[in-house]
Amino acid sequence: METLFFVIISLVAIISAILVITCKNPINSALSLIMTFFCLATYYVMLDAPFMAAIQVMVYAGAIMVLIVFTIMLLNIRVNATQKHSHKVLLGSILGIFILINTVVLLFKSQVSNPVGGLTGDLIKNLGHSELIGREMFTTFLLPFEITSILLLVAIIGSVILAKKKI
Amino acid sequence: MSNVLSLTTFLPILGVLLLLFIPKDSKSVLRNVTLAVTLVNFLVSLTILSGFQTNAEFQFIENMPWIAAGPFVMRYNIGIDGISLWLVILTTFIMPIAVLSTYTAVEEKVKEYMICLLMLETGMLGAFISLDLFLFYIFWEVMLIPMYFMIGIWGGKNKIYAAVKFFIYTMVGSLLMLVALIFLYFKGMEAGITDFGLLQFFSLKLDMTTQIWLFLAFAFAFAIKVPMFPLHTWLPDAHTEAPTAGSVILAAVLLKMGTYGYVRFAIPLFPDAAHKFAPMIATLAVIGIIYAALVAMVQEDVKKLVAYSSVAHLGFVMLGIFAFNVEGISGGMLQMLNHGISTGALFLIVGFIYERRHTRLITDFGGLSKQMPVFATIFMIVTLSSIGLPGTNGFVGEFLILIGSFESELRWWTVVATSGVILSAVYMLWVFQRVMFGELDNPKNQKLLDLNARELTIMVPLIVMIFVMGLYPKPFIDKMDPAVRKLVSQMRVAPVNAQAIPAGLPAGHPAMETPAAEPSMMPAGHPVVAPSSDVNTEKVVNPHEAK
Amino acid sequence: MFDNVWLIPLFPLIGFLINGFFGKKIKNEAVIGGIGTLMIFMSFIVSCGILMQMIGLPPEQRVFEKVLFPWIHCGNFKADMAFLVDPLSAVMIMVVTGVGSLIHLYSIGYMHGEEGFYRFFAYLNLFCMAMLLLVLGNNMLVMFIGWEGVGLCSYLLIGYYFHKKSAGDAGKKAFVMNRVGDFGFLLGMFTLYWWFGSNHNIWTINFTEIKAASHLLPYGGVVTVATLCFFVGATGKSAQIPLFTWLPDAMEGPTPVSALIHAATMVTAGVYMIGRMSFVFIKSPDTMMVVAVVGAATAIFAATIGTAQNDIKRVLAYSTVSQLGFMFLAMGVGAFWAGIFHLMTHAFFKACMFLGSGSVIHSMHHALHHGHLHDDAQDMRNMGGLRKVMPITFITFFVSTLAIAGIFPFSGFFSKDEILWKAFSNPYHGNLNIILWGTGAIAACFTAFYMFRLVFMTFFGECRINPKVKSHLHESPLVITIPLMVLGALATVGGFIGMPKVMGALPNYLEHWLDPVFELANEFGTKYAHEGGHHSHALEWGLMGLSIAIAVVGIMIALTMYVKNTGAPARFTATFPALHRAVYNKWYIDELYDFLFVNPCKAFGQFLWKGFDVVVVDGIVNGVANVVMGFSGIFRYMQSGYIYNYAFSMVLGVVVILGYYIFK
Amino acid sequence: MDMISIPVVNMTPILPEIFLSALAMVLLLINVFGPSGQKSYLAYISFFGIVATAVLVGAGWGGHIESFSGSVVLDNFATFFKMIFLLAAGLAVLISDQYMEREGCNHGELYPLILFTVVGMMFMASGTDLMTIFLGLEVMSVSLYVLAGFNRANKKSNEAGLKYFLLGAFSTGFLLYGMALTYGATGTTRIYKIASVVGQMTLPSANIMLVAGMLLMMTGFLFKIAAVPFHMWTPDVYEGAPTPMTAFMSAGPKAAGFAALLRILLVAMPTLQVEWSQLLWVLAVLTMTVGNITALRQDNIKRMLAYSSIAHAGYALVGLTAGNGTATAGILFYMLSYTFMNIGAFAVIILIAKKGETNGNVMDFAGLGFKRPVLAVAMTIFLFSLAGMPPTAGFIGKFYLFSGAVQKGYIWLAVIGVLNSAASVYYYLRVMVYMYMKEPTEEFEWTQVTAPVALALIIAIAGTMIPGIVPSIILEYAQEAVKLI
Amino acid sequence: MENLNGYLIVSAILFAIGTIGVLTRKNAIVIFMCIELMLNAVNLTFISLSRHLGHLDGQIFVIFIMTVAAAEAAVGLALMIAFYNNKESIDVEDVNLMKW
Repeated sequence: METLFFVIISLVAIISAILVITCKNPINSALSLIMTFFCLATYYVMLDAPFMAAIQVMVYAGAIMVLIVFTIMLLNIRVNATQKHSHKVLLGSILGIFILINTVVLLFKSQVSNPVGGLTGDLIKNLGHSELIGREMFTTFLLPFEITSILLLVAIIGSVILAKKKI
Repeated sequence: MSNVLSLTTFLPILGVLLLLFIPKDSKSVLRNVTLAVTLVNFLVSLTILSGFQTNAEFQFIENMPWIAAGPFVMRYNIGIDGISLWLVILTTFIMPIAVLSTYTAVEEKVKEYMICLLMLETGMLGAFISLDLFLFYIFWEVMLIPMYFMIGIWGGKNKIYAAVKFFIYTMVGSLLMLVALIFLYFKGMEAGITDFGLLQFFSLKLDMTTQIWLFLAFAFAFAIKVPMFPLHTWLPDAHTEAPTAGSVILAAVLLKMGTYGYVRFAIPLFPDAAHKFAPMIATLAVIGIIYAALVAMVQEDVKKLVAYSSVAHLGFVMLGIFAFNVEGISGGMLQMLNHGISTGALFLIVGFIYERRHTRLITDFGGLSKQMPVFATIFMIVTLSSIGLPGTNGFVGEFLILIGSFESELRWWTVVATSGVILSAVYMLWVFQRVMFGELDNPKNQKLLDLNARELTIMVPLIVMIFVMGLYPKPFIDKMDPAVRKLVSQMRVAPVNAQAIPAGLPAGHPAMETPAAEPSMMPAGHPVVAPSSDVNTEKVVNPHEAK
Repeated sequence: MFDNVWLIPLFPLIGFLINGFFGKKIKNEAVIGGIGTLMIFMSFIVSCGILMQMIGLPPEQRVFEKVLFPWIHCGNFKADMAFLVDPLSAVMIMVVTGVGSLIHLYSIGYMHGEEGFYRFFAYLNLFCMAMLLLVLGNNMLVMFIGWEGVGLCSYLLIGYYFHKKSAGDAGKKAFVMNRVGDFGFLLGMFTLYWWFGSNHNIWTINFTEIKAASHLLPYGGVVTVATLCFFVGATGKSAQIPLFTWLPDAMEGPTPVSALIHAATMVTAGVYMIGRMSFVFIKSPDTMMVVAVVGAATAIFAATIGTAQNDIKRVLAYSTVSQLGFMFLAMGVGAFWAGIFHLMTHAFFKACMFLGSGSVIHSMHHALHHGHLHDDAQDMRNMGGLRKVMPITFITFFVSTLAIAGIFPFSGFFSKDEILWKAFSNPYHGNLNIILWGTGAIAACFTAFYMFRLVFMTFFGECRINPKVKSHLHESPLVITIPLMVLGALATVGGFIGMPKVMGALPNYLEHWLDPVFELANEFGTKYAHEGGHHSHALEWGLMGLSIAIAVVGIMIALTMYVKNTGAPARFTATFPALHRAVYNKWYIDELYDFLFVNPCKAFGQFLWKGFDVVVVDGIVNGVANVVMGFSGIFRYMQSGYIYNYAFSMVLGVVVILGYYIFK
Repeated sequence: MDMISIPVVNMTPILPEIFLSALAMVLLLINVFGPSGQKSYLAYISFFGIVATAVLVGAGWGGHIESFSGSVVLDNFATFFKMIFLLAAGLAVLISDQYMEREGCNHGELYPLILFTVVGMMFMASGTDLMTIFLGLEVMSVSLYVLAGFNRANKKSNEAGLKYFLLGAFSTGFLLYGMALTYGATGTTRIYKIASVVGQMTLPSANIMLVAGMLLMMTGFLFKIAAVPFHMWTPDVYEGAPTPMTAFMSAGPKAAGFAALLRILLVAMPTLQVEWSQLLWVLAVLTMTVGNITALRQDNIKRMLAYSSIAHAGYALVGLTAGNGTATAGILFYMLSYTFMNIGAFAVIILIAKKGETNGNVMDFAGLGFKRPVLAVAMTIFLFSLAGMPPTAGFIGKFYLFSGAVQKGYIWLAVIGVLNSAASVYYYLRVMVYMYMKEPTEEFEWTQVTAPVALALIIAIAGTMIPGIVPSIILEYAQEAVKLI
Repeated sequence: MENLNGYLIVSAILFAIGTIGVLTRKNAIVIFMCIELMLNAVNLTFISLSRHLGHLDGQIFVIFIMTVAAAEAAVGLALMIAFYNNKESIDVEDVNLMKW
């Protein structure tokens, strides 16, 4: 049952991902991408990471994609005419397929590390995913967390500098 | 006076500092100051000469810590022996002459020119006195820079091509040498050597394969500088384009770096490989002698002709060095000095007529003897010195080289090389004839003035030296003799390969007396004799990688 | 006196320095010429002193070495600036300084008014110094200084009229050909030095030391190699086949130069050198044979050319070559003393003839100059009948001609006859002897013919000079004729010091005198001498007569062709045009050399430069640079500016890298 | 549900970062509330702030403090690199003012952004957790995207920013995938833990997941240091970005990339050296060769220096391939000297160029040697140092890099390196040919050298020459710094 | 977790698709979306690995990646707007001023 569900979700995710790169209209690509993000959120739930699923939807589908769509609208980009460089597409696709082959072979050959942590589905259900994440984030990963604040600040300054009409 | 060597080497740099404060436009002040600096430097170097003890040891040693980082220890380690002594003196001797020759030749950018000259002097002297391989390399490279600018800025029509060619050609060789140098150091470290000091490396025993590779790298770098056939093509270009003083220095001193490199580094460091390659190098040297002579014969540009004659002369030097005996090496050393003097003088002579006529094509001249008798006389003497007429300096060197190489296994090479004696007469006399003899039919030549006092002043010391060294070379040979003998003993490590007995000679008598064969193939990493005591090691570095 | 031997070369050196440095300022020809002459004369006096002293000593004490200063001491090699005085060098210094003084004196008159008068005397003095070094050197290297020094002076003096292209060319040719010889000299020296050093640990180039060790030398083998090398040196200096072509060209120089350098002294240096090393040469029968054959061949070869030349000095030049051939023949047959003897007598009569021709030319030139004519002052076809206007010149010249033709009792007779006799009777060459002798005899015949042809064309018959200027012909001044007279006298009587034993009128002074020098050589020579050498006196007498007869035949032919029947030469030419052309053009040897050596060298040089140096070597260098630059262009255009291309490159990199590690 | 108690942490290791961030924020405020118009004072403030930070960093020399539960470490290695970053930033700040003023984009935000970049780089150098390193990298990258496109009005700058951004983000994808794989293979993101896990593996190279993770991570950093084939962005971005930022970018991020690479390869995965040195061998050769050869034909001097910067990355990769003490110390030394000489060269370019980024071709240097001798001499020194001529720092750096390779037995690599170095001489000489051996084509325009640029030039010359003559003063520290890896 | 490989392969596929998109599309925004797709693929890898390892670090990493993605989106879109202002296009083929 779960496997079937996984397969269906996977198919949806992959198809919508393919749509992202094939749709002529960027808006359509963006919508397909949102679809993929939802599929991923579904996976996260299946992987006992509900908090991640939540922020996937909120941050990605919600914030980032809105930003992108907004930009597309703002720039009012024309739908592209026909792809002129078919060889480019061909080569790109071949290379992408090579990447895929590489990665898949790699994954089949690789030995994943044995479980190192005591995290189980039960534990997550008992304590709550958010709490576990929060605990980690504010103790062990305090520094990276702080760095993100600088990162965001930089992003803000940067986008202001770059995009504001008059500085 | 313990650091008189440093003083000699860096005095020109002080001169540069002095020049910086002299305004650009006071050209004569700039010239005179430079001349004064070089003259003072010459005098200082004479104190080295007078203080030099005739023995095989390095003298005037200064040895101070310089760099010690990682596995490397480089020291400011300088000193001279009989071999480098004369080259140092030659350098300081040629410099005032070169400076004096620029008084009217260089009218533009005088200040920069003088700075280049002085920096060049430091570079050259530094290379001759370095006893630390790394230090040597630094000076070796530093020399390139001022020379590059001299050719490139004050050169002739095709100056940029020549300058860049000169620089890159030399650079390729020396960079390979750098790799070899590093490799050698690590080899030495395995055997307990503590720094880049040259003397320690002399006692290093390397296996044959290593020696061959290292020798090739060193030899390549030096061969470019010498320059040996077929790596010589930068030289005619560089010489033709360089201003007179540049050509003089290039010929008189810079080319000696290559041959000096063989004598000081490539051969004593890798004696077995040197022996192995001696026939090959001798072959190239001999080809160079004949080849350059033939090419010189058909040149149309006097300066290019002289440049090719340099190639031939240095072929002799190489042949002498690779004879591996006292006569050959002494001859080679003498020939270096001789070539410095006579080819330097030839370039000055070419410079004189170039300044007057702004052409160097042989066909533009003819019959100058009539108009310029003093010039003709001097040209004649220098020509004779260049073709090695007995009584002039050129002969002594050439003769010792030939007799030395004839004694060694390079007998047949010598026979061919000796025929270079004929060819040199052909091309030098031919050019002399075409320039100085014949009808004075070119109206432009009919108003030429003979040498003026300054030009005479330039030439007289050279002429004097031509005869002094030709008639009484004893002091020169005596001073270098112990060092040369030591060098020869260093080379004798390897068994002499006595295969080259000329077939035309009777086989009944014992041929070369080959020294008893010693085992040349030392096992790799064979421990070396402890570093000599005169090198005070301040910091002992763990030879093994600290990691 | 021996101790002062160094003064001998010193005086001319001083003369050279004075005239060279200050000659231009002095200007006064008398002073310049006086200094030059005085200096060489002082040397002559010192030489005389040495000779006197030597005569007073017993033969075994007649060798003296004087070391001036150490010159090149390096490793095993040692060469001092040192002089060797022995009977041989004593003879030579006498000849050099004696003849030299006379020629200097002569030059004062001959060179009068020439531009660069001081230069001439400076060079002449320098030459004398070099020549004296050559003969006095006690080792090969000092000899070599002189050897090259005389070559240099020869170059300078041939090129004295440097504004003439032909003079410059001739000087260069002389120097280069000499250098070819020097090449051989050096190799010979190296071989001997190396052989002694490596086999017997005797590292020397000193003549006396080599002589002392010469018993160690093997017969043949290495000695053949060394001596052949030395002989190459000798052929260069002494203008023997194949290196003789420079000497006729060398006549471009002023006539005194031809007399001194190209007749009396320098060109005989090769002979002297073989004499000096006779004890080595004799150890190689092959070399001896080569020397003899080359000598004989040169003698006859040059003689044939001499018959067809019209330039008075060229005839003399070929005659010199021919006579030098005789000297080498003498050396080659082991008659060393005879070679030296002929050297000496030749110095007298040939110098006399050159100076005489100079006197003629001087006079001709003067006359032609007066008439503003541009006829060739040296062409015999312009001369004729000069005996009347120039009696002294004629007499001395005629005497010398008789000497060279080998007419008894003039000096040339004795020396030439001795050579021919030895060629016939020597114990070394077996059956070859008769050929050597025959060649020599025919050459002698030719000699007599062309010399008398010269005399007849110049001094007899009608005067063919432009009649306008005929009256301007006159005898030369005393300063010119005095040397002529002295030399003429010597040419007449000089032969008596070497009178053959069979004549018995006088003891053979010269042979005895030179005995200590050649003793060893003769001793070695007996080792391989063939049977024979015992010839009857009657045979000797007979041959002697025969040789005179041959000379007379030559003279008679000349007389017939050029005095009696003046149309004969033209007929002869018409009959054998090819032969005449060949002889007239010196058998096309110059052209042959141009074709064989000079042009190929130049062409090869051109090829090496334009073809190899520029195209191949630089081509490779620049080719590498161009290839790199080409790659630069390619790499550059890979940088297309498009983001997806850049991304493509990155992904490609990742794929390849990952693929390599995954699938390896 | 108990409270999350934020642990007491030792702030010492990140004091400089905190100081700099604070400074940057203060600058932002000053920029907004301070006097408008002339912004030069911001440059001065940031310069002195950088100097102060440098003092702060320097004070930490010799210590070894891990903090933030293994996220960050204070060691000599990090300290050394931080100094390089500060130096690069300091010089960049000094040369920015004049340029930005001329180009009309002297916005006050520039300086805080530079400072934030430095903060990011510092985290890259001192981070011992893949997350820290990654975030440091991103802080740096995002700031650099902005800095590259800082001159909004200039199309080239714009394009440079966009290109850099797209390709940078793309490479981040690979980097992250690599980190993910590494995480999967080792179960941790902590450098030291990775090291111990990898160390315990009997045959680490057999675990392809680990190797692939490492390779992909390397890809990300190789992009930053502009190694072939991840170098394509470099010339375009360097050409388009405002020159001071190009200078900064060529020195700082490259050094940061090497810091991260060194830390990851040598600390976390030393046992995998067989694997990564193979790759680096090839890449080093490619990088040097492509960089040098392409540079031969460049006329735009910024572009030429960009290719040269690729080549220099190649030289440093030679050292990384060897990975021994000599070579790594060489890398450190080289990065430092490269900072001096490259920024120095760019400073001269700024002075020669005219408004709108014109006059930036090699030909425009014609006649400089005698019109402006001091500038020309400065440029000459920098170029010779870049070419690796003694007695400059560039030579010593190369010497140690190649020595390391030789010591490790990579002789052919060293040979290829020096041959490349010889080829590179050509294009450096070309500039000098124009400066000294050609006459100026048009009337020469005199640009005033302002005090900050002059100061930068002096520092750069001193930093190029002094370590060239007495390299020990730097090398000893570099040696110390790499010991702790 | 026996299905780990499934997740990893899906994420690999997504990653590859993202790569193809970057290589083939011309619109800068679409390219950026493809990059986002790649990042998401990585996120999936992280989370599935984190689940497998029983270890939260991977998930924390994902949070940071999301932050970075957001920051990059902000800056990137700003750059595109600036570019658009200059060129009236965000086609990467128009990013062609600098080459060779």
